Amino acid sequence: MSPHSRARAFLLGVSPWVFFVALILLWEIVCQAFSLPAYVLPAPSAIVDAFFQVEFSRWLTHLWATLRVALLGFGISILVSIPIAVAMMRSELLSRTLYPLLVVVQSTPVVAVAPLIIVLMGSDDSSRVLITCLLTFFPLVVSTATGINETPPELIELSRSLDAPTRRETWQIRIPYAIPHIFSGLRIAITLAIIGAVVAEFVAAEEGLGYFIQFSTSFFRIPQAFAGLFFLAVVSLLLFKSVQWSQQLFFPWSLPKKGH
Amino acid sequence: MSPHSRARAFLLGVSPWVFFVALILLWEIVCQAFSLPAYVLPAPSAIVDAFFQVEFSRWLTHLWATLRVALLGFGISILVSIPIAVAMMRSELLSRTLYPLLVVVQSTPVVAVAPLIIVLMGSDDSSRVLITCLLTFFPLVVSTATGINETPPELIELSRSLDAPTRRETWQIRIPYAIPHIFSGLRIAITLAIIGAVVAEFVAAEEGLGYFIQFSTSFFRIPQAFAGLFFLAVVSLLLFKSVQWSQQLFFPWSLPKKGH
Amino acid sequence: MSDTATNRPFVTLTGVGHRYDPNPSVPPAVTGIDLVLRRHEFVAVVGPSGCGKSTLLRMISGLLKPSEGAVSVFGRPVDGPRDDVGIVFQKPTLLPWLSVRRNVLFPLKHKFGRYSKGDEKRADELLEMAGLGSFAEKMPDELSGGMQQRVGIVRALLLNPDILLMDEPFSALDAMTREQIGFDLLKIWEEQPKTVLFITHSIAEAVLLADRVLVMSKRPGTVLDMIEVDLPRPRTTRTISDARFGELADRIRTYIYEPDVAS
Amino acid sequence: MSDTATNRPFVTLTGVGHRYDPNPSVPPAVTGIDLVLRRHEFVAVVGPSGCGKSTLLRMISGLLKPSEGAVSVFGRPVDGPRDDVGIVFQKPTLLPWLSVRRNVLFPLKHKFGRYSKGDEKRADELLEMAGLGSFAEKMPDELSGGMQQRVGIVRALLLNPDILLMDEPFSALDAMTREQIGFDLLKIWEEQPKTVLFITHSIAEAVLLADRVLVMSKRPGTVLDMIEVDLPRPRTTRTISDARFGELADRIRTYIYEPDVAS
Amino acid sequence: ADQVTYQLDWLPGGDKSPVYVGVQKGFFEDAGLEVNIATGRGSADAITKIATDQADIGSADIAAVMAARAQDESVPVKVVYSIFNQAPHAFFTLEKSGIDELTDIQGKKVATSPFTSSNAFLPLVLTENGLPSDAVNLTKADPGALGPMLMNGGTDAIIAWVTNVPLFEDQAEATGNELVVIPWSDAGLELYSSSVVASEKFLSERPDVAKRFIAALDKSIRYTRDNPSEAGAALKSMVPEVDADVAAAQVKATMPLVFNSVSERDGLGALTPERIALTWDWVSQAENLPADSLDPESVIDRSLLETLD
Ligand SMILES: Nc1ncnc2c1ncn2[C@@H]1O[C@H](COP(=O)(O)OP(=O)(O)OP(=O)(O)O)[C@@H](O)[C@H]1O
Ligand SMILES: Nc1ncnc2c1ncn2[C@@H]1O[C@H](COP(=O)(O)OP(=O)(O)OP(=O)(O)O)[C@@H](O)[C@H]1O
Ligand SMILES: Cc1ncc(C[n+]2csc(CCO)c2C)c(N)n1
Ligand SMILES: [Mg+2]
Ligand SMILES: [Mg+2]
Repeated sequence: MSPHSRARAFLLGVSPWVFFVALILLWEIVCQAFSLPAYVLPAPSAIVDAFFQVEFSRWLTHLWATLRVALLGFGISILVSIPIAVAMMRSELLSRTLYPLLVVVQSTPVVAVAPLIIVLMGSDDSSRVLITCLLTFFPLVVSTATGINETPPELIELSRSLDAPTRRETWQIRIPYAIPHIFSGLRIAITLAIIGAVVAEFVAAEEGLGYFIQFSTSFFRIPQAFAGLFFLAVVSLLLFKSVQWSQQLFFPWSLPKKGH
Repeated sequence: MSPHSRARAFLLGVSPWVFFVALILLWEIVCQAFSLPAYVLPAPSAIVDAFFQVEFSRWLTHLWATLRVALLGFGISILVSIPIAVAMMRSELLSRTLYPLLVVVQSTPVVAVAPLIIVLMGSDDSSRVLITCLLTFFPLVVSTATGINETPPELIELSRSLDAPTRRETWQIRIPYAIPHIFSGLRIAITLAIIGAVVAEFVAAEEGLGYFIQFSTSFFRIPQAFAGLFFLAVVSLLLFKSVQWSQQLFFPWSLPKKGH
Repeated sequence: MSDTATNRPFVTLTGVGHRYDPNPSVPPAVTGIDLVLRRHEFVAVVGPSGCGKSTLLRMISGLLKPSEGAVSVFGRPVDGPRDDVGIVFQKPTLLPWLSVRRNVLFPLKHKFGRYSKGDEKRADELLEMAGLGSFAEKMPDELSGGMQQRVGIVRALLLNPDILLMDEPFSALDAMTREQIGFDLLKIWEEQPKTVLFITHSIAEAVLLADRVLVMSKRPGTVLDMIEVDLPRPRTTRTISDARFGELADRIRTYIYEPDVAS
Repeated sequence: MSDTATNRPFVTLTGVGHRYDPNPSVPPAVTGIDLVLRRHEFVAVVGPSGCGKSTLLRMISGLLKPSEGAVSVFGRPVDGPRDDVGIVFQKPTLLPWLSVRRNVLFPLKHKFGRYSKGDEKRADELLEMAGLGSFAEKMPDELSGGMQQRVGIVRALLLNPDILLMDEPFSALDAMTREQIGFDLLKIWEEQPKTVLFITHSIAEAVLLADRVLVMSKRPGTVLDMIEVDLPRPRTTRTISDARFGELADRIRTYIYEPDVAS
Repeated sequence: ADQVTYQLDWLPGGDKSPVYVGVQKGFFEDAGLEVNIATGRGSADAITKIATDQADIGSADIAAVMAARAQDESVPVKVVYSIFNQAPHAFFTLEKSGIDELTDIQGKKVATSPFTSSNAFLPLVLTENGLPSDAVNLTKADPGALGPMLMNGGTDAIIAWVTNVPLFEDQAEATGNELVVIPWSDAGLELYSSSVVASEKFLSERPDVAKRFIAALDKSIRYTRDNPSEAGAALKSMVPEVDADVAAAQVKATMPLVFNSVSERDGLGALTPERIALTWDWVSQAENLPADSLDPESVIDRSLLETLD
């Protein structure tokens, strides 16, 4: 590696952090300069204070509650949406029939049907996971279906000419081809999974970061609510990065080629 | 067109409706058979009754309130996210710096920051539009960026070999190539735009379908709330279809090829 | 493979044609093709670009339904893709996520779900034969265009299919590799007889390899002539200097260059 | 174009090489290429598949940075893509959303943002020349493989570039079209002189068209020889029967078939 | 006319009807005021909007105002008038459950909304009645789910506000059940609740407008008590989605929180120092705030009350 490209790599690695720190500083300065009241927008310093006023074990409890719902919902969504996308790709009838239903489900604000879900499923993890799934599975279906349909026709002909079972056409050609699309769906879905878990906690929960934020807000502990929000953002970012890392690790060929 | 393929086309056209009607009938039967109370799951007949109990002009008021926020948010999101995706594709530095920020913005549950937005921007359309944008722009950025990166390297080389302005490389090669992906993003975003408008109304509004549903729920008028939900679903479906129709109309080449 | 098995009609096309554009004012891509491929026969197809050679191949493979006439194999009508057909496509169609070796083994993996150590050995042998021995572990995008095409050929040979359909398999190869791999193909074909339809743009190659050469007219593609290549087998580099070779090649050249005079 | 302009060094490669794999135990793709293309000279490149011909072309075009040595055009070092270069790629690289005519006009549209009625006429003439006159309104996926490649050639000619780099442009064409389009290319080149680098797998084609033929060794690609083709111009079908033609072709063939004997 | 924006702390309902009555009956107009009503989403939301001058005056739970000021003394709002002199919180149960009085709740399943202020008072009410603070088996679910959970046996009791008794009664009736309400105000919870809150800016810059507003609101509240069905109709005419009869029933259920022994003793709207101190006592314990983190009197502004007759 040349010194020039090493410097570049360093710059690339460092710049997000620099930017982030600059942003936080700007925020602090704006809060101080305009003496914005903390109940409107607390300064980062106030948020950090609030963060450490909550016991760490409490944070972990809330984190775990949110994380397990988000990840479970995310996982179930993947398991559900890929077969649906495959089935819809295989049968136009199914696709035409199911697509409107999926859109309806997707565009129904979960907050509005929450009571129904709670009454039917009880106010425990299961209904929260369901709410998360409702939010996440649609982007996955759409991305997977788009990807599956973009498989080059020559490869489909190759499979047809082998008279291979459709199952293998799907698994050995279409799905791998859809991997870049699936991951673009996964990137969207993982952040929606967190949102789903948080919304679910707004609707029914005793713990979790969403519950914590709303709870703090209802008691006017705005810096504390922001601390929760901040924590949540960090967790989301890590999950999002994990999705990217998994793609790099398991499907390196699916990443766009860097120019020479 | 052969009679066989005409029959097939007819079947394809009709099947979603048959399915839909069957679903409604099943729902009605389940409600009657288990005599589910209307405040848990109202029967379709009760929902229809409730629908007609609300004046049509009120429906239009609510519809217009939601629609204008959703469409404005959707439009602004498109205008914002495509340049962002293009810029991020062009500069790795920008991409590395901006991506985490976008993820943070996206994964912050809008429901939790909505009150802040309302306080900062006032509880009028502008803040609801912003909330909608926050929800919709991320899928658009992710899809557009994925699509732009998938442009075959040969075409990029063609452009490079012409020493054409980057602007044209972007507009005449990369963006057209990303069209299938952009539309997959648009399909996700349009339903999220509706959700965004509704969520915004849950946080602050005096009219709109989301407000209507929330209001009906606060009075435990569940059939009326479901009538609102149903109306909302129809609107979403139409918007979703419009996205598909625009793709068919303006970018027919971007649709997957049907087998011979 | 008994000798009685050869010389029998194996693939039969009667009045076969295809039109991509339903608009009747546009001529069909190919039309009125009557053709019989005998069992274990090597037939080359030549004709101007765009005359419908690939279309014909796709109809024989069952990938494309003829819009007129019918194709049958061994007396049974072809109404879908057959599994005893190996195809080399005009574009290399490798899977970008598989190494070269796994791409070659893909038909087995795809058809049967698995392959044996023996299959791997055979794949390596075939790759060696195609001059790709040291590239087995590379990914397709690390190969040159010609190498990718060679991988596609090796892949089609792996399954040792009854019918081998090849769409300009050698066009991306250099002259030496091309001649070499042509003879290799003949050797394989003689050891493990199969019915071959071989599309090429090289008249010399067609005459050198085939039992018969199908000459197609320009669009709409029809059969101009079917030329029996009565050169002795095995064919070698010496065949090229045979006077009969020049004669046959010239006859075909006349069709292609001056179709009106020839017919 | 005055005669003094020709015969001058135009493109200069000194010790040029490229390795894709930074691992030093893997040999580079090409190495130690010293090469001078004179202004308005037609140079053909032949060599085994995978020897680095496309890599060489990409380095001259400025699309690929050499990892050793340097390329310069007209004395100025090449450090990025140049706009006076027309490239025909080995794979057809048409834009699926544009009709054939618009694909041909694309370089103008792309470089300058617009094109004139005159350009359209020229595009149609070139398409006519390539035998695609009636396909101008079709979409790329309605063309056969060979036709797509011809569209790519026509596209590269449209801008009438100073330097024309062609990567096996004719390999998907039938023999007749191939010869025809080769002579058409020569006619255009004689009317509007340009420096041409022409990669081909056909030794006959190389000798028939070029002023000089660059023969490359197999990987890692180096220059085996540079053969002056002292056949009179204009070249015609008759050139092929020239005894000197056979001699030159044989000499190149020896390099390719028996590199050890030749060198 | 002077413009006044009145901020509700929740969606319109029978319990919020007085301000609508004031508009419909012209009480505000008579006082030279043009009142704009904005809906809210909880007390914290209403307080923030009033504090940031998006509204001049509005309703919010005094407990929320105290909690806000205890944590950030700069929040520029003051409580100027008491609407509910009694706590609205209550256990709702079905007759068949056998829960007749508060102490019967021990060991039972109780469902509550996740973010209602009731949850904070629950342990205090339980200990006040000699029960351990964790005497009930609590689950938290969306307010919309509470009724159905109670009716289908998913829970033994729920926590809700007595203002909503008519809504739950409807649900009970639909399933052939009899609703039993156990208000916490009968079980020792003595405090102010929903109050009128004004921004300090409004009070200092437009004191006269504020005075006229409170006078007209006071009049509206009295009128509402006397004419519940007219109040329902007034609400309906401004918020068409409302069912006037249900709203009227809500008015009737709400009025005992406004007109009761406390209001008879101290006067309507009054904010007595004793009861303010008592309220802070409850609130500080409920929300884990140090008793000295707030002088409860500092959130009160009695200047408007003093001008009422
Ligand atoms: N992107 C790449 N990554 C790694 N190796 C590459 C890459 N592209 C080409 N190579 C290797 O470089 C060598 C030269 O490739 P190149 O494409 O230049 O050959 P070529 O002479 O054009 O072959 P052909 O006649 O088959 O097109 C080959 O051995 C190939 O495996
Ligand atoms: N998908 C398609 N849609 C419409 N027309 C098509 C399609 N595919 C091929 N054609 C047309 O059918 C004709 C025959 O095409 P085909 O690919 O069979 O030719 P070919 O003989 O294989 O040509 P080449 O030698 O160039 O590969 C061409 O004129 C082409 O334009
Ligand atoms: C000031 C005020 N804030 C919130 C609510 C909302 N709320 C809290 S509990 C509950 C369930 C029904 O009792 C509802 C709707 C309200 N009503 N009034
Ligand atoms: Mg073809
Ligand atoms: Mg090459």
